[in-house]
This record gives sequence, C-alpha cells and structure tokens, in this order.
Amino acid sequence: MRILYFAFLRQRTGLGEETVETPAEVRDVAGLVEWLKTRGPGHAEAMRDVSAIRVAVNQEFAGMDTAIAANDEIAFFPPVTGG
Amino acid sequence: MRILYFAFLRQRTGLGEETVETPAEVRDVAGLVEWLKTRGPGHAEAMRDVSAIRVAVNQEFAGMDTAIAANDEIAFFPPVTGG
Amino acid sequence: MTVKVQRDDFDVGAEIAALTAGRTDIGGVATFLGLVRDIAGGEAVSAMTLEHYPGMTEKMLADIESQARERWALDEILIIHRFGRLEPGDRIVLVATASAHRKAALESCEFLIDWLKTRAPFWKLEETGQGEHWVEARESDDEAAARWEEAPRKAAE
Amino acid sequence: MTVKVQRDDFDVGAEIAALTAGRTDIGGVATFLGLVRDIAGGEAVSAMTLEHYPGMTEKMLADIESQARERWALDEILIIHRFGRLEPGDRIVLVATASAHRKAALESCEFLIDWLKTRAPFWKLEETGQGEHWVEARESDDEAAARWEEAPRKAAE
Repeated sequence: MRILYFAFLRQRTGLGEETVETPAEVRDVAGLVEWLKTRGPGHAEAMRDVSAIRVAVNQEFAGMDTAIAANDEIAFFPPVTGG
Repeated sequence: MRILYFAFLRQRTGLGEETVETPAEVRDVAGLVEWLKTRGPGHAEAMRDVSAIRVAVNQEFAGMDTAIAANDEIAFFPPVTGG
Repeated sequence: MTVKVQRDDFDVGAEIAALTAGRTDIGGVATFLGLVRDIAGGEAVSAMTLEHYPGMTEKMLADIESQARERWALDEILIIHRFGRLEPGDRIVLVATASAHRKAALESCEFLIDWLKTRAPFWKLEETGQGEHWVEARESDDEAAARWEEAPRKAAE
Repeated sequence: MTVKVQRDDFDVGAEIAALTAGRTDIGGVATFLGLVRDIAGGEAVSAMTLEHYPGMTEKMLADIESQARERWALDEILIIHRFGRLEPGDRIVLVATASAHRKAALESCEFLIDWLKTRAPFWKLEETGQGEHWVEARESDDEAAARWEEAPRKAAE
C-alpha cells in the first residue's frame, strides 16, 4: 500500500511517501490512520486531529469509512486551498 | 454647423461630413432633418425613415427635440451594433 | 486606465504584461478577446468593416470605464478596440481588468464587453456571398447590457 | 482541451494565440490570469510555495474541464497551473475558454477559476515576516464554487 502525505502532514511525518504492509485488520481509512499513528511520534502528531485531514483513495476523495486494499494509493492532506 | 454621417447614412448622402449654415427657423434636430432632406435626393433617401436613425449632438446621444446651435457637431447614424 | 481605438492589430500578451508590470498587488486579470467569426446570423461572412465615430467613441469608452471603476475595486482597466476592415480570425477587441480579487476582475470584464458589444458607437458592414450589408442591432445583446442597469453595487470580493 | 500542471512560467499571449490559431469560428476568448499578491489575509507575503498532488491534480482538472464542456458550448479550454515557489507578481494560473459566443466563454471561465481557486488539490505555504505557515481553506471561496453547484444549464448565447 502506497501512502502519500502533503503539506503539514508531509512535514510532520517527515515523508512525502512511503510503502507499507498493513496487518489484515486494517480494512478502511480509519483503521489505517490508527495503525499509521503507531509508526512513530511524527506520524502520531500529524494524524492527531483527524478533523483537519482529508483523504483520497486512488486519487478520489474518500472518507474515514472508505474500504482499502493492498494495492491502493492513499493520500493524506489538509483541506485544499486551491491555486 | 458640422454634420457627420455614419454607416448607411454616409453611403446614401455620399458624405462623411459637411459643414452647413442652416436658416434661423432650424432650432432642433427634427428641424435640421427636414432641412437636410431638401439638400438632394441622397439626403432625402438617407433621412426618409427617421425611426432608423439615431443622433448625437456634440458627441452625446440626443433626440429629435434636442435644441441645436450654430457651432454644434451633429452626427446621424443607425442604432449602434457594437464592436 | 487606457482606452485605445485603433486600426492596427494588438499583442494580447504584451498588453496584459504591461498592465501588471512591476505590480505585486494584483491578484488577477480577467480578459476578453473578441475575434471575427466566419459566420454571423447563420450567414457566411468573408470580411467586415467596423466604422466608428472618432471622438465620441473614446469619450463613451472613457465614461464606461469610469462606471466600472465606481462599481468595482479595480487596479487597472484596458480597452482596445479596432476599426476598419477585418477578416475572420482577426482580433477586434480586448478588455482587461485587474484587481486584487478575482470576482471584481471577472464581473467588470463582463460588464465592459457587454457594453462594448452593444452600446459602443460602432457599425458593422459585413461582406457575404450576397454582397455587403450593414448589421442591425440585436435584441439579445441589448438584454445582456441591460442586465447591468440594475442597482449599482460594488463587489466585496 | 489542454491541462498543464507545471513548475515553469508560461507565456499568456502565446497560449491564447495557440488556442485560436487558424480558427475562424471562435467569437471570443475569456481568460483569467492569477498572480501572486504581496498581501494575503492582511499579512505581507514575501513568497509562497504551491504543493500539489501529481496525478490527482491532472485527473481533477480534466474532470472539471469535462463538466465545463457539458454546461457550455465551448470550442477550446486551456488550464495552466503552476506549482513550486512563487514570489509576488508571479503568474500562478491561466484559464482560457473559447466559444462562438461571449457569454459561454465568460461564464465557463469564471466557473473554472472558481473551482481551481477552491477545489483543486493544491496547498499553499506562505512566507511572511512571522515565518512560514500553511494557508487554511477559506469559506468565501467555497461559497463562490458552491454557486455553480445549482442546476446545470447550457448557456444559449
């Protein structure tokens, strides 16, 4: 699973992108967020306030309850501010 | 008095502009139109249908009842079609 | 504030660049570029000649510019209008409005081009397969300009 | 239909000329050029960095272009959006819409820039005297984009 981080999430995790293998119980975005928080203090801090985070699954806006699978591209970012 | 003609009025009178001295009884645009019609068949034809003519006195839109004076610039043209 | 009524063509990029040169307070420039179409009123047009009333045109254009400035917070306004004989594809008119905020730029640009396309003292002689004819004023255009004659307002954003 | 998301600057005049080159059926081109302002939210801005989501940006831009084509009779649409570090006065975005009729061009241009300014997947990092900060989404911008989410329509003229 490919995870992308933008804006403050990229800064706080210190990563633009990472490839992870999640445990079987991670089946939706909410589960992924909880699991990512355990990867380190930067991740935990970045994902602390989920209300400030938007998510896209395979480049489509998604919600916390959106199902995810092993080959998905999942991006986390703040609400878009436009160009 | 300087008279300007545009579009079909220019074509029918055969004139882009002419300077005229009108008799004292010509005091408004309507009077001027009647007097101009007497200047020749081209003028008469150009001014036959006054509903198809618009007028400006000193570069401001005017009406048939607008008063005119010796040094005025009076322009006759069709309704504008814009650029 | 610039109004040019000219026979010559103009350079859109250079005009917009000049409008914003050295400025860092302009958030957006809205422009409308009008071109000659090869068809008008369902008829093929091979060329058209735009006649105008020199002096009155510039005066009216300056006046409509002032009205736009009263209604919207604008940094710059540019109007260029050509006259003379033009062929399909040729540039006719350019309106550009610059403002800190995009809504003021967009609305004022539309206001100005609606006015130019309907109220400016220009007359069009079209050349078609059936010869030449003077174009008559169109009602739908008058309606577009009339929309703007409601209560004045100044866009907040 | 052209969408470009790029780091490099662009040439407005060349882009508009390319859009209409050899065409005689286009009556007008509406454009909006967005520039970096030296002030934002009342604060002096010395530079900003636009970050985007490569891939998703292009996909969303292509989608909004399709929506514009469904609503309006358009001959051409061009969207160029820059990313990376930009300074006050720099060009950020260009939207150009070409149509036989000016109303379709003007309305669709406004629709697209409202969308780009609010919904496009970009994030802005502003540099000010107080350091750097990520710009937060603005409500007034959301309202501008929301206006377009009423019943779809196709402008007749």
